[in-house]
Amino acid sequence: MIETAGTSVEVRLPSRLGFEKVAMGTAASVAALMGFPSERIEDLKTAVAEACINAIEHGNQLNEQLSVGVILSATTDELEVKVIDNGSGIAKQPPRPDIDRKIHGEEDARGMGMFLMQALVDEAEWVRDSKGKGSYVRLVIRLDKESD
Amino acid sequence: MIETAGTSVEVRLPSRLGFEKVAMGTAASVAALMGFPSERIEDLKTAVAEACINAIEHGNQLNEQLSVGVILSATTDELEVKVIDNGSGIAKQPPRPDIDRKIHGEEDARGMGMFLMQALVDEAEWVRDSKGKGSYVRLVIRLDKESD
Amino acid sequence: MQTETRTTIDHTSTPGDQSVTVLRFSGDISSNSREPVLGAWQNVSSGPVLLDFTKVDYINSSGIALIIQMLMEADKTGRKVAAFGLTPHFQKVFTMVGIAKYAGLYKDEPTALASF
Amino acid sequence: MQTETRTTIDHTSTPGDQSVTVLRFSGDISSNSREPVLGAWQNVSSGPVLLDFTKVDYINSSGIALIIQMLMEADKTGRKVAAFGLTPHFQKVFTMVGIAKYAGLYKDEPTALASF
Ligand SMILES: Nc1ncnc2c1ncn2[C@@H]1O[C@H](COP(=O)(O)OP(=O)(O)O)[C@@H](O)[C@H]1O
Ligand SMILES: Nc1ncnc2c1ncn2[C@@H]1O[C@H](COP(=O)(O)OP(=O)(O)O)[C@@H](O)[C@H]1O
Repeated sequence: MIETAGTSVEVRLPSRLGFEKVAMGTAASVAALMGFPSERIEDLKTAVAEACINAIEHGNQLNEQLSVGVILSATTDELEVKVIDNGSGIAKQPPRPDIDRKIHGEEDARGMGMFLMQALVDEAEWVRDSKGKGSYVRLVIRLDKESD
Repeated sequence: MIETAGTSVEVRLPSRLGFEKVAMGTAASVAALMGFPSERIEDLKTAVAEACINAIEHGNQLNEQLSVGVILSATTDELEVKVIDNGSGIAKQPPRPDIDRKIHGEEDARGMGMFLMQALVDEAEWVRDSKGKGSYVRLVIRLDKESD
Repeated sequence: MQTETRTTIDHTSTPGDQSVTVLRFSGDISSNSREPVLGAWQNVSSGPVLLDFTKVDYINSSGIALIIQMLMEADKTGRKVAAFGLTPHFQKVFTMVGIAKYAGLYKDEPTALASF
Repeated sequence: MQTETRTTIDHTSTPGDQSVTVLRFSGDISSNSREPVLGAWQNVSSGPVLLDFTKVDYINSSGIALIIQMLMEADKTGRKVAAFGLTPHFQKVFTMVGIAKYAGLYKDEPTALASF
């Protein structure tokens, strides 16, 4: 195993839909280096993709002058991924998606990204911009934990 | 196809052997977005890995205070990858590896990284540090070109 | 890697000889897939519908929302829908968001066809 | 993804019944692989040697240099070496650096064994 504890990798992506896949590829490589099993890497990839899509779409509002930052920090037992945008963040958590309401047209078919992030990783926390440093979501997966 | 022309992705890696794989993962994802065929993506991955290993080992001399920068820039028909370190770069190209001399112990078994980069991508250029901005190798693969 | 979505429409039948329309997706299922997903639904004949995800590399939450919109249409007209070819990861994701409640998720085409 | 190199030593024979040592590598072949590559060579009995790369995910130029050092040992003692299980990409890379001149590269184990 390659020693990864204490290291951090940074990625900067353009605010264009599709580039979330680049963050997925980078996150998957870091998680593989740390020895995460493939199911956990799939969970992380989907969570990172959803975080980047929200940063591109809602945070940076598809403004290509702005970029999305992804910082991957490894400790001995966990990988933290911060996905940073230039928006003002989210005021409150959306309600948990309800498939029956969606199917019956009582709620928007969309609105599952944040739910999936929370469901797929061990920690998901949204932090609103303070002092113009950007808003971010912080995702954590732990090496000892099994896939949900 | 996702429109990638004019975009650039940046990665910053710690100067630790093994992290070249993270650059491979990122480069593979960008090349896939651009529509490169899988054989060309394999060529690029190996070239990027060798460039990062040299930046980590020779350029930054495994000093973990320093990081390796990777800038991936897409145009409509090519992907340019610059791998940047804090060293002073290479003074001259090493000779082309000669397998017979290697097998007979007449030259070092190592010394194939730069040769492989040149052989695998469409352009490979080494630029020495000027004004403390870092030395870099610039690799280019073109969308219209077949694998060598 | 193919990023655009392609949908091909096939026809097959259940073991009990009921005719079934199969929508075979390939590429990504994302916000760009509105036409290949919802447009394809317009061309589906009557009877049960099978969704083939075998050749899909990437599905995100916007793509899942399109699948849900397709299931809304199916629900309105009382059509049965089943899916196969999802990776274990995406079977889990589809189950998490509740899709499994409106479309059976099966490991392969024969198993899915036998469910109708 | 397994990053450390593992080597297991197997014994088999050619179609003509000559005994062959097989070194089966798995994981990465990189600068960390000195012991699993050159150490394994010390434990090889006489006769031809087969290198199995089927389970190798990643090979870099430092790892290739270790393979070359192994081939130096083989050359000194007049041992025949063949390899199989390389992806088309790494077959190309091994050919570019000249390894194919000192070790036949084959698509699978039977073809490689038949070459001795
Ligand atoms: N990075 C962000 N910046 C600003 N608002 C956000 C961000 N991420 C999410 N949101 C808000 O939260 C809502 C719910 O997000 P999500 O659950 O991912 O579903 P969707 O993106 O499909 O609406 C979004 O519609 C948006 O209003
Ligand atoms: N980024 C770099 N900074 C400084 N020197 C370098 C760099 N890349 C390569 N070199 C020099 O060029 C030589 C040849 O590199 P290479 O062909 O990759 O083989 P190897 O790394 O196995 O020696 C190295 O030994 C080193 O002296």
